[in-house]
Amino acid sequence: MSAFANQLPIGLSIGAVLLLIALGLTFTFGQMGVINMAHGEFIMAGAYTAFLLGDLVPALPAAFLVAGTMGLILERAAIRHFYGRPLDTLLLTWGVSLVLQQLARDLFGAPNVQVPAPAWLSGGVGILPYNRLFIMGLAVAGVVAVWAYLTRTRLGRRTQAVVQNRRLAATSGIDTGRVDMLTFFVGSGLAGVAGVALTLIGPVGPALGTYYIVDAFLVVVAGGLGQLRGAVLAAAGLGLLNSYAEFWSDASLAKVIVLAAVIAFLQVRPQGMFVLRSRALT
Amino acid sequence: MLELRDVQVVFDGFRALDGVNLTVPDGELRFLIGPNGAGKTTLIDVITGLTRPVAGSVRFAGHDLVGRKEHQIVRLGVGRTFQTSVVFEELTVIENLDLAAGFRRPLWTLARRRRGVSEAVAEALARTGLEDLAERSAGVLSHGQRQWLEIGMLLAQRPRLLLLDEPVAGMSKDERERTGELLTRIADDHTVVVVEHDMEFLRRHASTVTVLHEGRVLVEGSVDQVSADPRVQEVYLGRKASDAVGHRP
Amino acid sequence: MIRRNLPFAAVAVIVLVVAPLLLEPFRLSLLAKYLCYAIVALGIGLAWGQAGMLTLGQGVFFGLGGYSMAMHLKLTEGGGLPDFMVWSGVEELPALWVPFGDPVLALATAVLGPMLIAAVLGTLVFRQRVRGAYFAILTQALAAAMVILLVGQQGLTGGTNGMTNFFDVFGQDLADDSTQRGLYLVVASVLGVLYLATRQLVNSRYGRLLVAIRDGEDRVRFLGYDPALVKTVTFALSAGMAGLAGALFVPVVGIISPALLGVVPSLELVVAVAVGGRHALAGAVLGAVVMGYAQTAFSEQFADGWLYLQGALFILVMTLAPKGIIGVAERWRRARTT
Amino acid sequence: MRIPRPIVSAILVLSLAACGSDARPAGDSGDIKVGILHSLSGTMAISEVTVRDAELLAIEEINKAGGVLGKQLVPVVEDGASDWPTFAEKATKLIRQDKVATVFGGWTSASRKAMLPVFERYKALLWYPVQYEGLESSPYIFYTGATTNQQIIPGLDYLKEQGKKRLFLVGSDYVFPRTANKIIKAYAAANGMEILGEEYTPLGHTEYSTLVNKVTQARPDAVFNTLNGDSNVAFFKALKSTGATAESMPVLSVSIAEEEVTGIGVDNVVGQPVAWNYYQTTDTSANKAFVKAYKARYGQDKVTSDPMEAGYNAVYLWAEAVKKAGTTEVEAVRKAAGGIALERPEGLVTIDGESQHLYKTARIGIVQPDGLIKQVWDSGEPIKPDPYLKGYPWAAGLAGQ
Repeated sequence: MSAFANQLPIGLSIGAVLLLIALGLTFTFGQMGVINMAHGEFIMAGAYTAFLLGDLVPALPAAFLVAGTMGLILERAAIRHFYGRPLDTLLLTWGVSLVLQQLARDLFGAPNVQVPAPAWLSGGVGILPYNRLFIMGLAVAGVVAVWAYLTRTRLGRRTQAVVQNRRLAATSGIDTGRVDMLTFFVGSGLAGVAGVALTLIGPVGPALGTYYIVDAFLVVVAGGLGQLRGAVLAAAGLGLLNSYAEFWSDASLAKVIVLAAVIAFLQVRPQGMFVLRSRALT
Repeated sequence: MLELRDVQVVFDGFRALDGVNLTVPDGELRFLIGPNGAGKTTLIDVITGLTRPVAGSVRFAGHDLVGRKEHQIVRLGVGRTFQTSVVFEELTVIENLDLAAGFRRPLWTLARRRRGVSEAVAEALARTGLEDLAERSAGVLSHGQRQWLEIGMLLAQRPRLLLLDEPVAGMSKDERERTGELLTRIADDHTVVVVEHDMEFLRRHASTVTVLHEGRVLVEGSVDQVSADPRVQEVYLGRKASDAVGHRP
Repeated sequence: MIRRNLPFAAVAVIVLVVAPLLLEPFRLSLLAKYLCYAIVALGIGLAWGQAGMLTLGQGVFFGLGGYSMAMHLKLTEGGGLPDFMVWSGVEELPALWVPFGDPVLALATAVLGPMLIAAVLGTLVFRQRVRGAYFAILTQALAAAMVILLVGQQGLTGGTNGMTNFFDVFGQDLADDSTQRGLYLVVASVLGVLYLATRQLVNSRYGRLLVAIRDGEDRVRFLGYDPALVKTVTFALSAGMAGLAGALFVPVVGIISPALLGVVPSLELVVAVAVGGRHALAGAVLGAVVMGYAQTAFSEQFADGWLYLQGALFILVMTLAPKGIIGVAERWRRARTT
Repeated sequence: MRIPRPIVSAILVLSLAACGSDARPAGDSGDIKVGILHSLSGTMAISEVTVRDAELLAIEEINKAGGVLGKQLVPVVEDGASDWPTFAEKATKLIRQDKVATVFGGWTSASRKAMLPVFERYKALLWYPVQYEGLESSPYIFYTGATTNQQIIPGLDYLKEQGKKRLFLVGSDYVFPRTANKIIKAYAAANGMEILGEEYTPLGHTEYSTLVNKVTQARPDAVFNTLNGDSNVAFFKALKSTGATAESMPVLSVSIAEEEVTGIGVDNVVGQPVAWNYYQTTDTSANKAFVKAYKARYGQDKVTSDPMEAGYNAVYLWAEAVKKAGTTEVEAVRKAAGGIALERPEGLVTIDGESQHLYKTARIGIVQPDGLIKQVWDSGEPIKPDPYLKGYPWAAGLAGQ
């Protein structure tokens, strides 16, 4: 296959990574309007969980629980006092992310650690290695799980109700506090799962989260807040754009091009790809 | 003065306005009523540029309003209030009014500190009876006072057309009384469109009423004509119109 | 009037007279560095504290100002091409650099360049009503992209190293302590003048308008104002301040590099403003000085602790004292007087 | 808006505190203060902390052996915080406030460039312990790591000997890789080698699938890798997952030492060549002592690496120069330093008085399954440092002269 054609699956696999890291954010940012800068550190927590367990598969549910619990604690201890003040949560969670990074440095040391990739993931199909396919599969599974949760479970439907109209949901008897808690748990847990997957392709160290956080936010912004299909399309689009932009230029320029594209896109669709209509003023 | 022709608004496939025609002549006090979801607020949103119609025209004093931005429409002399009043809580009453009166001032005067009280602000203060509260911050006002402040801000803009969205909702009887008087006085020298549910308020103050239903104009006429109309009664679930619209759910 | 300006005058005397007398040159230029940050913070205080625009990309404007000044300093020191161009293999001065030989043009670019960029960006995003979190994330991404661009153009910008090794500024020897003292006085005076001007602006009708936009942008539209225009102007003003601060920073500190304008330094300044008290301009200035000082003091004692402290301080301020030091001080004063 | 009174007093207190903290006791006449300035926090801390440790070890050893000129060395450790202006600021503090006799510090080129004007301005001494891109020589800096002709060029010689003629260049986007690659391209042109591609990625970049696709499509004989830090992890993982091995796709790295191998994962780099002047396995008696002392001091699981050894050497070399000069006075020490030769863990090193760099032996090593690096090639004798590559005709014009 030509190098050019190769970039298509590569772009999709980059998109899968973006989707995986952004999936949790579509929950916490999208639903609750919480800009969680510590999202990257939840990803890091997932990666370190994989490091501690030394095995990828059991690490997936474990990381979900670990990162989810961290998210739960953060939400209960701090974020719930900040609803309606998204910019304050941004700064608050940035402080949290600093502390978590330093904590990781003190617990695990500053140098990167190694998570052995399972033997069954070596090899590949065409240009795509099994580990990339694994990540794509995980992203698809994540999307399906989230979709099923949102549309097929009672809790999920309540979550959606809160996304669409918090006040109305509250007055119709939904305990928004519990929904928020659960949402944060799931969103953070998904970050943990992403962290496990990332051990296959990237470094595992205290700075892990900082490498992915900006990209994750771009995906959510381009996709539209709280929009699952938006996140999927945005991740795929940005992944492909990144892949081809880097192919034709270089990695530095590709990053700039992706950003410019997001800004340009927001000129056309200021609320992202999909948007919830609302009559509320400001 | 204000003329809507065949205005249509669609939200995600739902026809919020389905070909509304409405003419409000100069100097009139017009009431808009209708059950929930009839499209009353949407109609005001269309006039003020908050919502863009998919078809139809909105003309005001010779200007086509469709496609203009909100602040441009305000500058043409169309002002509005909102269902839930929005005043700036961190500013004082007088600062709120001054801000509303300000858009006609030359830009560079913005950089100066406010000194004294301009004529428009003083007039708005007097009309709304908020003189005593002038230096208080808007955040401490009661619900009724906020509504008056909002109407005052509207007056300070010196608009030619006022659009009031449920100005007496949630007010006590006394407050409603005062608002009604205020409204009557305003209507003396302005064109006013009021969205309102309160039938008693309607009877006392309305001259002409337009009934909206499912995005269309159902009936138009005097209060008595309208409440006697069988279609209106039917719309309000077969009950007498006066009962149905007398209380908000 | 006199009473109102008394605290300002007192601080001015301390900063302009007492500090230069008491502090040794090394500490004085450290203070000058903090005051540069304070100028950026003042802009953030205006844009964020007053108008509600959380800009996480102030570093970009700071950097543009800094690079403009650095280019000028590099060109005036004589000896042909700037050093980094020599080792990057650039043989001829790039055309982009030529105007920066002129001090007036360089300074104008340092201030007007950021304003122009902010105006263009502001027009684009505010007109489309991109705001709040979206705006914050976009400006943050802008900072990230800017760093990548600067690093990638090594022959033009010095790459990751940035530019350093300056010898004199406007004919004054930078190694000389009296030059450093002079720079300190310039920075302090600029800060003072900008503070007064911004305070005037905040107290004016324009300031009321900003608060109104912060608390209800859509409502302001229905008062006949175009919030996009007002926000763009404000954003540009804050960008201009950051640019000027960057231009002053370079001779004071002696280096400009991409790391100074990335995501983290931009955020750190926002943190400083929050710690000082975002609702008050004095809070922004105070926050920048306090955080700058705390960072220096802490890293001299125990380096590892700084991240914990910064993070913890931040969490505490946001949860317990959202109005920052100024808010706490005001509460304390009220408690005493009543 | 008013400035509340407490704020005024706070500013007053602050400014006074700023003066107060200056008052450190000047070392009594029995001590010599030396500065150690590395990043102890931030992204570079991971590498620089180990160098600091090695330098502190050297100071302890020297003190135990009676110190220098009969005085004990007292280290003043500062944090550069991975931030270049902070390096300049802390260097100023060490020189002006602590009045240290010399400073050992820096890792990145950027931090050195930021400190350089400070040391020149105050005529103080800096010992810089890391391999770098050359094209620099400051009278106030001693360079104890390799310059390009002691690492890059020997690396290329090795590849040429191995018959690798078609190269792909991969690097992080900063000064060292860009300069190194210019040298490599000039060398290739002069030696009949072919450069198939040259790619840079931003520092901290972690998505290498596109780059690896470009590399595999170009089918080079070898990759010359100047990636830095965490990017190496992502690059080698991406390369490995395409099925490439050290045999099918050799990657010569110049920024991967023993420390980094664990983080990348031994599996991903095993069998790959690296170029340095020193490995933990380097077979000298001085090295056996160094490794033993380092492990005893900092833990048996710790490894030693080239920059650590260069930092360790720097302290000894300075001490030797001071002994020779009989004073810590900077100009005297500079003059005395030239020609000093010591048997160090990497073998014999000699200070070249003219360039203030060291004569060093170049070594190519192969990453072993246990994570250590085994030497497979060396330059035979210490190479004379040539930071401007004046001795290489093909490099004419590279330095811009």
